[in-house]
Amino acid sequence: MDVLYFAWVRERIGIPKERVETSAATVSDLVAELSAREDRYAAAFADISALRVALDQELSDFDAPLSGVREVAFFPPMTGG
Amino acid sequence: MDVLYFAWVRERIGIPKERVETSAATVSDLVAELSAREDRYAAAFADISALRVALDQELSDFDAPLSGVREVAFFPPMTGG
Amino acid sequence: MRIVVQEDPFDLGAEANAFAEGSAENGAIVTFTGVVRDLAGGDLDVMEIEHYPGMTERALTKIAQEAQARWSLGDVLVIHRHGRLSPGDRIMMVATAAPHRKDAFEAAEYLMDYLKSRAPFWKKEITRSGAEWVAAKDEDEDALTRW
Amino acid sequence: MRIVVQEDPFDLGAEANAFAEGSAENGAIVTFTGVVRDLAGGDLDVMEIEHYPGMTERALTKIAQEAQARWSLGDVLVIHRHGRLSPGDRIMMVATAAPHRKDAFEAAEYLMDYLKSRAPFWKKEITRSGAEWVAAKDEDEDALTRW
Repeated sequence: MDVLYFAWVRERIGIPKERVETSAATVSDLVAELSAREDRYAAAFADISALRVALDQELSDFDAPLSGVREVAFFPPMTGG
Repeated sequence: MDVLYFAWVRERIGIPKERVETSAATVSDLVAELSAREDRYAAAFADISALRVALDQELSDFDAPLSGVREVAFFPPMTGG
Repeated sequence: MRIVVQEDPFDLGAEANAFAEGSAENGAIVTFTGVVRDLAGGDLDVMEIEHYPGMTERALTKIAQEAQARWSLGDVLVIHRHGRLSPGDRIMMVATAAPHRKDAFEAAEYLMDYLKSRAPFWKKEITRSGAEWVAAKDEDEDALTRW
Repeated sequence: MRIVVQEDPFDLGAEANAFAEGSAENGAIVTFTGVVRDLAGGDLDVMEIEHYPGMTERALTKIAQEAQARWSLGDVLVIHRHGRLSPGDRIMMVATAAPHRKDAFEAAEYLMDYLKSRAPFWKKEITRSGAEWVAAKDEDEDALTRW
Protein backbone atom coordinates (compact mmCIF):
# COMPACT_ATOMS: atom_id res chain seq x y z
CA MET A 1 0.00 0.00 0.00
CA ASP A 2 0.96 3.66 -0.31
CA VAL A 3 1.76 5.42 2.93
CA LEU A 4 1.65 9.24 2.91
CA TYR A 5 2.94 11.70 5.48
CA PHE A 6 1.97 15.36 5.85
CA ALA A 7 3.17 18.46 7.75
CA TRP A 8 5.55 17.70 10.63
CA VAL A 9 5.03 13.94 10.27
CA ARG A 10 6.42 14.26 6.74
CA GLU A 11 9.30 16.40 8.01
CA ARG A 12 10.20 13.98 10.81
CA ILE A 13 10.07 10.90 8.63
CA GLY A 14 11.81 12.78 5.83
CA ILE A 15 9.67 11.63 2.89
CA PRO A 16 6.16 12.52 1.71
CA LYS A 17 5.21 9.05 0.47
CA GLU A 18 6.45 5.50 0.29
CA ARG A 19 5.30 2.08 -0.82
CA VAL A 20 5.02 -0.35 2.13
CA GLU A 21 4.56 -4.11 1.87
CA THR A 22 2.90 -5.16 5.09
CA SER A 23 0.61 -7.74 6.58
CA ALA A 24 -0.40 -5.44 9.44
CA ALA A 25 -4.04 -6.06 10.36
CA THR A 26 -4.80 -2.59 11.71
CA VAL A 27 -3.45 0.94 11.55
CA SER A 28 -1.92 0.45 15.02
CA ASP A 29 -0.10 -2.65 13.80
CA LEU A 30 1.29 -0.68 10.86
CA VAL A 31 2.42 2.11 13.21
CA ALA A 32 4.21 -0.45 15.42
CA GLU A 33 5.86 -2.01 12.38
CA LEU A 34 7.08 1.35 11.02
CA SER A 35 8.20 2.57 14.47
CA ALA A 36 10.36 -0.55 14.84
CA ARG A 37 12.15 0.23 11.58
CA GLU A 38 14.05 3.38 12.39
CA ASP A 39 14.24 6.18 14.96
CA ARG A 40 12.70 8.77 12.63
CA TYR A 41 9.52 6.67 12.45
CA ALA A 42 9.55 6.06 16.19
CA ALA A 43 9.92 9.84 16.73
CA ALA A 44 7.06 10.67 14.36
CA PHE A 45 4.75 8.06 15.92
CA ALA A 46 5.81 8.61 19.56
CA ASP A 47 2.46 10.09 20.53
CA ILE A 48 -0.35 8.86 18.31
CA SER A 49 -2.89 10.94 20.26
CA ALA A 50 -1.28 13.89 18.41
CA LEU A 51 -1.85 12.20 15.06
CA ARG A 52 -4.69 11.58 12.67
CA VAL A 53 -4.99 8.87 10.05
CA ALA A 54 -6.89 8.66 6.78
CA LEU A 55 -7.62 5.41 4.92
CA ASP A 56 -8.22 5.83 1.21
CA GLN A 57 -8.69 9.57 1.82
CA GLU A 58 -11.34 9.22 4.52
CA LEU A 59 -10.59 10.10 8.16
CA SER A 60 -10.38 6.92 10.20
CA ASP A 61 -8.86 5.73 13.47
CA PHE A 62 -5.97 3.67 14.70
CA ASP A 63 -8.09 0.59 15.46
CA ALA A 64 -9.35 0.39 11.88
CA PRO A 65 -8.55 -2.73 9.82
CA LEU A 66 -6.28 -2.32 6.80
CA SER A 67 -7.68 -5.07 4.61
CA GLY A 68 -8.46 -3.71 1.15
CA VAL A 69 -6.94 -0.32 1.93
CA ARG A 70 -4.69 1.10 -0.81
CA GLU A 71 -3.63 4.43 0.69
CA VAL A 72 -2.85 5.26 4.33
CA ALA A 73 -1.99 8.83 5.38
CA PHE A 74 -0.63 10.08 8.69
CA PHE A 75 -0.74 13.73 9.70
CA PRO A 76 -1.21 16.10 12.65
CA PRO A 77 -4.63 17.60 13.49
CA MET A 78 -5.75 19.77 10.60
CA THR A 79 -5.51 23.55 10.67
CA GLY A 80 -7.44 24.79 7.67
CA GLY A 81 -9.65 27.83 7.28
CA MET B 1 -44.33 69.95 17.15
CA ASP B 2 -43.85 68.05 13.89
CA VAL B 3 -45.79 64.82 13.60
CA LEU B 4 -44.64 62.33 10.95
CA TYR B 5 -46.41 59.27 9.58
CA PHE B 6 -44.84 56.37 7.70
CA ALA B 7 -45.99 53.35 5.68
CA TRP B 8 -49.67 52.45 6.09
CA VAL B 9 -50.09 55.00 8.88
CA ARG B 10 -49.12 57.67 6.36
CA GLU B 11 -51.48 56.19 3.76
CA ARG B 12 -54.43 56.03 6.18
CA ILE B 13 -53.94 59.54 7.48
CA GLY B 14 -53.21 60.77 3.97
CA ILE B 15 -50.21 63.02 4.72
CA PRO B 16 -46.58 62.31 5.57
CA LYS B 17 -46.12 65.16 8.03
CA GLU B 18 -47.96 67.96 9.77
CA ARG B 19 -47.40 70.63 12.36
CA VAL B 20 -49.50 70.05 15.49
CA GLU B 21 -50.06 72.54 18.29
CA THR B 22 -50.88 70.49 21.35
CA SER B 23 -50.67 70.49 25.10
CA ALA B 24 -50.84 66.68 25.25
CA ALA B 25 -48.70 65.44 28.14
CA THR B 26 -47.89 62.00 26.72
CA VAL B 27 -47.86 60.19 23.40
CA SER B 28 -51.13 58.48 24.37
CA ASP B 29 -52.74 61.86 25.01
CA LEU B 30 -51.61 63.04 21.59
CA VAL B 31 -53.03 59.89 19.98
CA ALA B 32 -56.39 60.50 21.73
CA GLU B 33 -56.40 64.11 20.59
CA LEU B 34 -55.63 63.22 16.96
CA SER B 35 -58.11 60.31 16.95
CA ALA B 36 -60.88 62.67 18.09
CA ARG B 37 -60.22 64.97 15.13
CA GLU B 38 -61.27 62.86 12.16
CA ASP B 39 -62.08 59.32 11.19
CA ARG B 40 -58.87 58.84 9.21
CA TYR B 41 -56.85 59.43 12.40
CA ALA B 42 -59.14 57.19 14.43
CA ALA B 43 -58.68 54.48 11.79
CA ALA B 44 -54.90 54.81 11.80
CA PHE B 45 -54.68 54.74 15.60
CA ALA B 46 -57.40 52.11 16.16
CA ASP B 47 -54.95 49.52 17.42
CA ILE B 48 -51.86 51.10 18.92
CA SER B 49 -50.39 47.68 19.73
CA ALA B 50 -49.79 47.51 15.94
CA LEU B 51 -47.92 50.83 16.01
CA ARG B 52 -44.54 52.14 17.03
CA VAL B 53 -43.59 55.66 18.02
CA ALA B 54 -40.34 57.59 17.84
CA LEU B 55 -39.64 60.81 19.73
CA ASP B 56 -36.96 63.00 18.18
CA GLN B 57 -35.89 60.01 16.07
CA GLU B 58 -35.46 57.58 18.97
CA LEU B 59 -37.84 54.64 19.48
CA SER B 60 -40.03 55.34 22.48
CA ASP B 61 -43.38 54.22 23.87
CA PHE B 62 -46.92 55.49 24.22
CA ASP B 63 -46.54 56.37 27.92
CA ALA B 64 -43.60 58.67 27.24
CA PRO B 65 -43.97 62.39 28.11
CA LEU B 66 -43.90 64.89 25.23
CA SER B 67 -42.35 67.85 27.02
CA GLY B 68 -39.45 69.22 25.03
CA VAL B 69 -40.10 66.86 22.12
CA ARG B 70 -39.90 68.47 18.69
CA GLU B 71 -40.63 65.54 16.39
CA VAL B 72 -43.04 62.65 16.90
CA ALA B 73 -43.30 59.84 14.35
CA PHE B 74 -45.88 57.05 14.12
CA PHE B 75 -45.36 53.95 12.03
CA PRO B 76 -45.98 50.19 11.89
CA PRO B 77 -43.38 47.67 13.11
CA MET B 78 -40.29 47.98 10.97
CA THR B 79 -39.43 45.55 8.20
CA GLY B 80 -35.88 46.33 7.15
CA GLY B 81 -33.11 44.01 6.06
CA MET C 1 -17.41 52.12 10.61
CA ARG C 2 -19.38 53.09 7.53
CA ILE C 3 -23.17 53.52 7.36
CA VAL C 4 -24.74 54.16 3.97
CA VAL C 5 -28.43 54.75 3.20
CA GLN C 6 -29.02 55.26 -0.49
CA GLU C 7 -31.47 54.83 -3.32
CA ASP C 8 -28.85 53.74 -5.87
CA PRO C 9 -27.70 50.15 -6.29
CA PHE C 10 -24.41 49.14 -4.67
CA ASP C 11 -21.78 46.77 -6.01
CA LEU C 12 -21.49 43.86 -3.56
CA GLY C 13 -18.15 42.72 -4.99
CA ALA C 14 -16.55 46.16 -4.96
CA GLU C 15 -17.82 46.80 -1.43
CA ALA C 16 -16.60 43.41 -0.19
CA ASN C 17 -13.16 43.93 -1.73
CA ALA C 18 -12.83 47.46 -0.36
CA PHE C 19 -13.97 46.33 3.08
CA ALA C 20 -11.53 43.41 3.14
CA GLU C 21 -8.58 45.63 2.19
CA GLY C 22 -6.32 46.92 4.87
CA SER C 23 -5.22 45.57 8.21
CA ALA C 24 -3.85 42.07 8.48
CA GLU C 25 -5.16 42.02 12.04
CA ASN C 26 -8.63 40.89 11.03
CA GLY C 27 -8.43 37.26 10.03
CA ALA C 28 -12.18 36.93 9.60
CA ILE C 29 -14.51 38.85 7.31
CA VAL C 30 -18.23 38.11 7.14
CA THR C 31 -20.68 39.68 4.73
CA PHE C 32 -24.44 39.34 4.61
CA THR C 33 -26.37 40.48 1.56
CA GLY C 34 -30.13 40.71 1.34
CA VAL C 35 -31.79 40.16 -2.02
CA VAL C 36 -35.38 41.04 -3.00
CA ARG C 37 -37.17 37.70 -3.07
CA ASP C 38 -40.22 37.09 -5.14
CA LEU C 39 -42.35 36.03 -2.19
CA ALA C 40 -45.58 36.35 -4.13
CA GLY C 41 -44.64 33.41 -6.32
CA GLY C 42 -43.51 35.04 -9.55
CA ASP C 43 -45.98 37.86 -9.15
CA LEU C 44 -43.82 40.52 -7.55
CA ASP C 45 -43.19 43.48 -9.80
CA VAL C 46 -41.69 45.99 -7.43
CA MET C 47 -40.56 46.17 -3.83
CA GLU C 48 -40.87 49.68 -2.45
CA ILE C 49 -38.81 50.52 0.59
CA GLU C 50 -39.80 53.55 2.61
CA HIS C 51 -37.59 54.90 5.36
CA TYR C 52 -37.35 57.72 7.89
CA PRO C 53 -34.52 60.00 6.75
CA GLY C 54 -32.44 61.09 9.69
CA MET C 55 -33.67 58.46 12.09
CA THR C 56 -32.50 55.69 9.74
CA GLU C 57 -28.86 56.79 9.88
CA ARG C 58 -29.08 57.31 13.66
CA ALA C 59 -30.61 53.89 14.25
CA LEU C 60 -28.10 52.08 12.02
CA THR C 61 -25.19 53.92 13.65
CA LYS C 62 -26.45 52.98 17.11
CA ILE C 63 -26.83 49.32 16.12
CA ALA C 64 -23.32 49.26 14.63
CA GLN C 65 -21.84 50.97 17.71
CA GLU C 66 -23.53 48.45 19.97
CA ALA C 67 -22.03 45.62 17.89
CA GLN C 68 -18.59 47.19 18.24
CA ALA C 69 -19.07 47.43 22.00
CA ARG C 70 -20.11 43.78 22.31
CA TRP C 71 -17.57 42.11 20.05
CA SER C 72 -13.94 42.64 19.21
CA LEU C 73 -14.33 44.04 15.70
CA GLY C 74 -11.89 45.74 13.38
CA ASP C 75 -14.56 47.30 11.19
CA VAL C 76 -18.29 47.37 10.42
CA LEU C 77 -20.14 48.28 7.23
CA VAL C 78 -23.89 48.72 6.74
CA ILE C 79 -25.47 49.64 3.40
CA HIS C 80 -29.25 49.82 3.01
CA ARG C 81 -31.21 50.93 -0.02
CA HIS C 82 -34.61 52.57 -0.20
CA GLY C 83 -36.95 53.34 -3.09
CA ARG C 84 -38.14 50.98 -5.82
CA LEU C 85 -36.42 47.62 -6.21
CA SER C 86 -37.07 44.61 -8.44
CA PRO C 87 -36.85 40.89 -7.63
CA GLY C 88 -33.20 39.83 -7.59
CA ASP C 89 -31.99 43.33 -6.65
CA ARG C 90 -29.72 43.61 -3.64
CA ILE C 91 -31.46 45.51 -0.85
CA MET C 92 -28.73 45.77 1.74
CA MET C 93 -25.50 44.37 3.05
CA VAL C 94 -23.59 44.29 6.29
CA ALA C 95 -19.95 43.35 6.71
CA THR C 96 -17.87 42.70 9.81
CA ALA C 97 -14.11 42.25 10.18
CA ALA C 98 -12.65 40.71 13.33
CA PRO C 99 -9.55 38.91 14.56
CA HIS C 100 -11.70 35.81 15.27
CA ARG C 101 -14.42 34.23 13.17
CA LYS C 102 -16.89 33.80 16.03
CA ASP C 103 -16.92 37.57 16.63
CA ALA C 104 -17.33 38.35 12.94
CA PHE C 105 -20.24 35.89 12.57
CA GLU C 106 -22.07 36.85 15.75
CA ALA C 107 -21.73 40.58 15.12
CA ALA C 108 -23.08 40.17 11.57
CA GLU C 109 -26.08 38.19 12.87
CA TYR C 110 -26.67 40.78 15.57
CA LEU C 111 -26.59 43.60 13.01
CA MET C 112 -29.10 41.75 10.84
CA ASP C 113 -31.44 40.93 13.71
CA TYR C 114 -31.56 44.56 14.87
CA LEU C 115 -31.67 45.99 11.39
CA LYS C 116 -34.75 43.86 10.63
CA SER C 117 -36.90 45.27 13.40
CA ARG C 118 -35.19 48.33 14.89
CA ALA C 119 -34.20 50.37 11.85
CA PRO C 120 -37.03 52.47 10.35
CA PHE C 121 -37.58 50.76 7.00
CA TRP C 122 -40.89 49.51 5.68
CA LYS C 123 -41.35 47.24 2.70
CA LYS C 124 -44.29 47.27 0.34
CA GLU C 125 -44.82 44.57 -2.25
CA ILE C 126 -46.44 45.59 -5.50
CA THR C 127 -47.87 42.69 -7.49
CA ARG C 128 -50.25 42.44 -10.42
CA SER C 129 -53.08 42.01 -7.92
CA GLY C 130 -52.25 45.04 -5.81
CA ALA C 131 -49.93 46.52 -3.24
CA GLU C 132 -49.38 45.30 0.28
CA TRP C 133 -47.18 46.36 3.18
CA VAL C 134 -44.99 43.50 4.37
CA ALA C 135 -46.03 42.53 7.90
CA ALA C 136 -43.37 42.27 10.58
CA LYS C 137 -42.73 38.66 11.57
CA ASP C 138 -42.91 37.42 15.14
CA GLU C 139 -39.76 35.41 14.48
CA ASP C 140 -37.86 38.62 13.71
CA GLU C 141 -38.92 40.14 17.01
CA ASP C 142 -38.13 36.85 18.78
CA ALA C 143 -34.64 36.83 17.23
CA LEU C 144 -33.73 39.82 19.42
CA THR C 145 -34.14 37.80 22.61
CA ARG C 146 -30.96 35.96 21.69
CA TRP C 147 -28.83 39.03 22.42
CA MET D 1 -22.18 23.73 -5.32
CA ARG D 2 -18.66 24.73 -6.25
CA ILE D 3 -15.50 23.51 -4.47
CA VAL D 4 -12.19 25.04 -5.51
CA VAL D 5 -8.72 24.17 -4.19
CA GLN D 6 -6.04 26.28 -5.79
CA GLU D 7 -2.66 27.89 -5.30
CA ASP D 8 -3.57 31.12 -7.10
CA PRO D 9 -5.22 34.09 -5.39
CA PHE D 10 -8.98 34.51 -5.84
CA ASP D 11 -10.94 37.74 -6.21
CA LEU D 12 -13.34 37.97 -3.27
CA GLY D 13 -15.44 40.66 -4.94
CA ALA D 14 -15.76 38.85 -8.26
CA GLU D 15 -16.57 35.58 -6.48
CA ALA D 16 -19.16 37.25 -4.25
CA ASN D 17 -20.83 38.96 -7.21
CA ALA D 18 -20.88 35.79 -9.31
CA PHE D 19 -22.24 33.78 -6.39
CA ALA D 20 -24.98 36.30 -5.68
CA GLU D 21 -26.13 36.37 -9.30
CA GLY D 22 -29.04 34.30 -10.33
CA SER D 23 -32.15 33.12 -8.61
CA ALA D 24 -34.34 35.58 -6.77
CA GLU D 25 -35.32 32.71 -4.48
CA ASN D 26 -32.37 33.17 -2.16
CA GLY D 27 -32.97 36.29 -0.13
CA ALA D 28 -29.90 35.77 2.05
CA ILE D 29 -26.27 35.49 1.02
CA VAL D 30 -23.48 35.05 3.55
CA THR D 31 -19.78 35.04 2.79
CA PHE D 32 -16.88 34.30 5.10
CA THR D 33 -13.34 35.20 4.06
CA GLY D 34 -10.23 34.14 5.93
CA VAL D 35 -7.21 36.42 5.81
CA VAL D 36 -3.62 35.55 6.78
CA ARG D 37 -3.11 37.24 10.13
CA ASP D 38 0.27 38.27 11.35
CA LEU D 39 -0.02 36.27 14.56
CA ALA D 40 3.67 36.53 15.34
CA GLY D 41 3.36 40.29 15.97
CA GLY D 42 4.73 41.82 12.81
CA ASP D 43 7.22 39.01 12.36
CA LEU D 44 5.37 36.76 9.95
CA ASP D 45 6.96 36.58 6.54
CA VAL D 46 5.16 33.70 4.94
CA MET D 47 2.30 31.34 5.72
CA GLU D 48 2.73 27.99 4.00
CA ILE D 49 -0.34 25.88 3.54
CA GLU D 50 0.14 22.19 2.82
CA HIS D 51 -2.75 19.99 1.80
CA TYR D 52 -3.57 16.45 0.76
CA PRO D 53 -4.50 16.57 -2.93
CA GLY D 54 -7.47 14.35 -3.64
CA MET D 55 -8.59 14.02 -0.04
CA THR D 56 -8.96 17.81 0.27
CA GLU D 57 -11.56 18.01 -2.50
CA ARG D 58 -13.36 14.94 -1.13
CA ALA D 59 -13.45 16.32 2.42
CA LEU D 60 -14.68 19.76 1.32
CA THR D 61 -17.34 18.23 -0.92
CA LYS D 62 -18.55 16.04 1.93
CA ILE D 63 -18.73 19.01 4.32
CA ALA D 64 -20.65 21.09 1.76
CA GLN D 65 -23.05 18.22 1.03
CA GLU D 66 -23.71 17.78 4.73
CA ALA D 67 -24.49 21.52 5.01
CA GLN D 68 -26.93 21.19 2.10
CA ALA D 69 -28.59 18.26 3.82
CA ARG D 70 -28.97 20.13 7.11
CA TRP D 71 -30.14 23.53 5.90
CA SER D 72 -32.35 24.78 3.12
CA LEU D 73 -29.70 26.22 0.83
CA GLY D 74 -29.81 27.46 -2.72
CA ASP D 75 -26.07 27.24 -3.26
CA VAL D 76 -22.72 26.68 -1.56
CA LEU D 77 -19.23 27.84 -2.54
CA VAL D 78 -15.91 26.86 -0.95
CA ILE D 79 -12.54 28.19 -2.14
CA HIS D 80 -9.34 27.30 -0.29
CA ARG D 81 -5.79 28.16 -1.28
CA HIS D 82 -2.59 26.27 -0.60
CA GLY D 83 1.07 27.15 -1.05
CA ARG D 84 2.87 30.29 0.10
CA LEU D 85 0.83 33.25 1.33
CA SER D 86 1.74 36.60 2.89
CA PRO D 87 0.07 38.51 5.74
CA GLY D 88 -3.08 40.18 4.45
CA ASP D 89 -3.58 37.57 1.71
CA ARG D 90 -6.96 35.92 1.52
CA ILE D 91 -6.66 32.22 2.34
CA MET D 92 -10.14 30.96 1.73
CA MET D 93 -13.78 31.85 1.45
CA VAL D 94 -17.12 30.14 1.83
CA ALA D 95 -20.46 31.46 0.63
CA THR D 96 -23.99 30.28 1.25
CA ALA D 97 -27.26 31.35 -0.37
CA ALA D 98 -30.60 30.54 1.23
CA PRO D 99 -34.19 31.70 1.30
CA HIS D 100 -33.76 32.62 5.00
CA ARG D 101 -30.91 34.38 6.75
CA LYS D 102 -30.73 31.95 9.66
CA ASP D 103 -30.00 29.07 7.28
CA ALA D 104 -27.37 31.05 5.38
CA PHE D 105 -25.58 32.10 8.59
CA GLU D 106 -25.69 28.72 10.29
CA ALA D 107 -24.55 26.84 7.21
CA ALA D 108 -21.61 29.24 6.73
CA GLU D 109 -20.58 28.78 10.36
CA TYR D 110 -20.91 25.02 10.01
CA LEU D 111 -18.75 25.01 6.87
CA MET D 112 -16.08 27.05 8.67
CA ASP D 113 -16.10 24.90 11.80
CA TYR D 114 -15.67 21.70 9.80
CA LEU D 115 -13.23 23.18 7.33
CA LYS D 116 -11.00 24.25 10.25
CA SER D 117 -10.49 20.78 11.65
CA ARG D 118 -11.81 18.23 9.18
CA ALA D 119 -10.30 19.30 5.87
CA PRO D 120 -6.69 18.22 5.33
CA PHE D 121 -4.85 21.54 5.40
CA TRP D 122 -1.85 22.35 7.59
CA LYS D 123 -0.47 25.81 8.17
CA LYS D 124 3.17 26.63 8.81
CA GLU D 125 4.29 30.08 9.92
CA ILE D 126 7.65 31.25 8.71
CA THR D 127 9.08 34.16 10.70
CA ARG D 128 12.52 35.70 10.99
CA SER D 129 13.18 33.43 13.95
CA GLY D 130 12.22 30.20 12.24
CA ALA D 131 9.37 28.08 10.99
CA GLU D 132 6.62 26.52 13.05
CA TRP D 133 3.57 24.41 12.31
CA VAL D 134 0.40 26.02 13.62
CA ALA D 135 -1.04 23.87 16.40
CA ALA D 136 -4.69 22.89 16.24
CA LYS D 137 -6.74 24.72 18.86
CA ASP D 138 -8.97 22.93 21.36
CA GLU D 139 -11.60 25.59 20.74
CA ASP D 140 -11.75 24.60 17.06
CA GLU D 141 -12.36 20.98 18.00
CA ASP D 142 -14.89 22.08 20.63
CA ALA D 143 -16.73 24.16 18.03
CA LEU D 144 -17.85 20.93 16.33
CA THR D 145 -19.88 19.86 19.37
CA ARG D 146 -22.34 22.62 18.49
CA TRP D 147 -23.58 20.73 15.42
